[in-house]
Amino acid sequence: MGKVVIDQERCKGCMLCVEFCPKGILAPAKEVNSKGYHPIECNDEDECTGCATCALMCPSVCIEVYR
Amino acid sequence: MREEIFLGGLGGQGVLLGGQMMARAGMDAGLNVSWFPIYSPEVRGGSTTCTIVITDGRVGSPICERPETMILMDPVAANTFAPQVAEGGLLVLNSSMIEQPPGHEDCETLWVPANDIAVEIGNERTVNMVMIGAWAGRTSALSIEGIAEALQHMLPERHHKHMPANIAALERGAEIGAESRQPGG
Amino acid sequence: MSETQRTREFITGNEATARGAIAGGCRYFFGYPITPQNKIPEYMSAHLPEVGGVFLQAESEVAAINMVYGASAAGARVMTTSSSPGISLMQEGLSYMIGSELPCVLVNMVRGGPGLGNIGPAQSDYWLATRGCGHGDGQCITLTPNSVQELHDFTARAFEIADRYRNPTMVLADAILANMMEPCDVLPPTEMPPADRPYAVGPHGQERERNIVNSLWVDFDEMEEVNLRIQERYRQAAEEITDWEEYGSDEPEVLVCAYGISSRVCESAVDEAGKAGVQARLVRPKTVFPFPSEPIAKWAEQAKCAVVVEASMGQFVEDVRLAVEGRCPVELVGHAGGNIPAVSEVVARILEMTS
Amino acid sequence: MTTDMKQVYAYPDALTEVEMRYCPGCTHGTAHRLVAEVIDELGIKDRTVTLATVGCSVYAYEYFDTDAVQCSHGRAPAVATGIKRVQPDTIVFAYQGDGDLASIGMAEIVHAAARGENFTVIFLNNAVYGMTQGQMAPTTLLGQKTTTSPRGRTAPEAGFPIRVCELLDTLDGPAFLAREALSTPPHVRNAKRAIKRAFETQVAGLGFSLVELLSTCPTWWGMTPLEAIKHVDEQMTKCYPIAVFRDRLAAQEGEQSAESAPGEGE
Repeated sequence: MGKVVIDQERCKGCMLCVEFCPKGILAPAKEVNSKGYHPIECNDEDECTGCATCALMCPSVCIEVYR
Repeated sequence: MREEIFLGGLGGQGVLLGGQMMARAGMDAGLNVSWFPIYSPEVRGGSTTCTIVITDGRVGSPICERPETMILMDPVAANTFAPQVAEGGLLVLNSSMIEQPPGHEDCETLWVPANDIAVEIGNERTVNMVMIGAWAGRTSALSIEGIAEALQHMLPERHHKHMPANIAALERGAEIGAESRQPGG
Repeated sequence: MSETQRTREFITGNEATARGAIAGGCRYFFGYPITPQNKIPEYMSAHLPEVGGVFLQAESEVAAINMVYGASAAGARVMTTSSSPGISLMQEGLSYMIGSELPCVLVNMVRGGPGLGNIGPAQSDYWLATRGCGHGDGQCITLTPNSVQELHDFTARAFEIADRYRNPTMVLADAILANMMEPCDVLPPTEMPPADRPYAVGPHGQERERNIVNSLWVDFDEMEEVNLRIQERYRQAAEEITDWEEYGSDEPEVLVCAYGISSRVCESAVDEAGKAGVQARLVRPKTVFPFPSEPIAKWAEQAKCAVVVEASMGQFVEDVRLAVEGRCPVELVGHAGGNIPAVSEVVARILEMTS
Repeated sequence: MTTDMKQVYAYPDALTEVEMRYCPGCTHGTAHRLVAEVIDELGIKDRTVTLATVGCSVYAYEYFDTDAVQCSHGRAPAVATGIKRVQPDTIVFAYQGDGDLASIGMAEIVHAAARGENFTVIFLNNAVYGMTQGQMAPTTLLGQKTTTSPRGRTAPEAGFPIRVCELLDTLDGPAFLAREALSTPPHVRNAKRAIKRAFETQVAGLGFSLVELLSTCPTWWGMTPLEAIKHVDEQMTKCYPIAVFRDRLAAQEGEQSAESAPGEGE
């Protein structure tokens, strides 16, 4: 059981976390943030294992992970 | 007093050290001095000159256009520089190497067989000391003792064994210089 | 500096400079060999370790000035020395130091140019020192000694000046001063008290906010603020350290201006002109940035004309003209390429101007 | 909401709160984070000086929460030398790109490495000049199009790419040299390991350490971030093989463990 907290304002929607999430539970939001990016959201929190691969790959340093 | 002295010779003849020694002796005698070298890009050989000013006033320019005294140790230096000696100035020339009297009509010339004397003394590297001794003997601008002491200060410890030969050379030169002051000398 | 412990020695300008630096508290030297100042790095390499200092021969003048930048950012009293082409290569680094408000001392033993030039004496880096020091609105505070003694004393003092105004300070001399020997009352190596440099980087624990040494200010107003601060320090320096010497007649017909080695020539020329019946007064800047405009303006008021003497083709004369402000005609005696003006030439010009 | 959970990935203490100005997917940010994590793990933040250089990472001094010096283009290794000669115990790292390090600053990096200066270089190689809008870098691949090699880099026109690690590996001075890629999770983990090794080498006083990080520039490569990391893996690593070229710390540790091993020796 894990949890990711993605800073929606800092996220630039680059998709690297989406690509490497082993559970495939990350995806861009429909809405844009104040800079015009579609920030990444977790769409199935129950599936998250807290493996932190998303944070490892995030160039914007906007993901915190709990387990 | 103000003495402007130009030394010229070949690299290896001790032109720079000789000039430094004269200036240092002037400093030790409580006078204002400067020493300024010009040498060709070759480190050894080639023309070497330096200018010394010794004065009880301000040194001002360390460069002299028409030096009152020129101590010239080889034919090239003699031909190149002797014409620049001041009117009424003094040329001290190394007669062991220089044949033709250079310079101009209105100057005095003191001939010093410096290489021959250096050979007699047994140390051919004392040519500069013979020449400088002759100038000192002639002008009495600096004492031989003062010059020798300055040399002692400037020579590295390992060369101090050559001091007796250098002092002998200074003294032999000084005798020639002093004799030349005699009427008809 | 311990004035009482001076010892009188007969040394070259280069050696006097190196020993002045150590007396001024310099403990770090970064440089690259270039004639006619090589005896300075040689002296420093031999003697800096004796006082706990560090000498490093850099791979280039570009690297040398950036090592100086780093050492200064770390709070050190640091110096580099070079000659004209090497100083050209340091321009960018100097600009960074000015922009980052860091002190350092550099010595320029100017040689004949432009280009590779030669190793003869020249004063043709006057603009490089007083207008140059890289891009942007910055200058080096510039001291102009004219004797071996002054090379020693000015270099020692340059460290304190650089610290006070947080700006590179240049000792501007030439190949003659570098190589000539004169008596010099040498200061002993100084024990440096730890300098108070709140801006320096380094270990700090939790004791202060982090320090950033930087000259990048994207915001125009911020950048202008830095510029205004730098200019305010220059204004302060003008008030506090502008220095010059005067020599000759109190009722001159001719004002003579020269700095450095040319001023030595002019001392003799003033004497000679006096003998020939023309009274002259020499004003000889010991600092050229800040520039002593006041005495020049004052004597220009009385004199019929000014003769400016420099071993360059009309650089220093511009500052004299700005100071004279049309009060009298200004004539240049200039030489270049390793030649320096002769006494006879200066005297002739003085006589010509007054006839 | 997370009171019953433990934080397993946090924002590094050694980064400030300032938001990095890099393009989406640019791995500069990844590199910054890894360096900051290493600084935190080694507990050296209060004695570290960051050297920012010229290029996209020019603002590194705003991002790293350490003392910092902004350096002129290519000269960070000389600045680092100056700092370390004054303060040998300060941890200094220079963050340089390929233009800064391998073009204009080649002399400084080679000589600092040759002297074995005890500081660390983080070398971002993305084979292009990002800040000045996509011109050719000394590390641009043959055939790679840039705004100053519009038909693709060719050797007769522009010479060959420079392999910095291999070049520095010919010198005796460096104590640690490694090349890693910021492309996939395993590579990123290795990259962090190498960065930590480089800093540990400096802390141990062993001399010059450098980590080359193969990085992306989605913007000037004309790729999505995902295409860009794939390009790193499939193309860049062919020209720039991933390797640890030198690790004197490991050699030293080997010696120590041999010395302390029971039953060894007499």
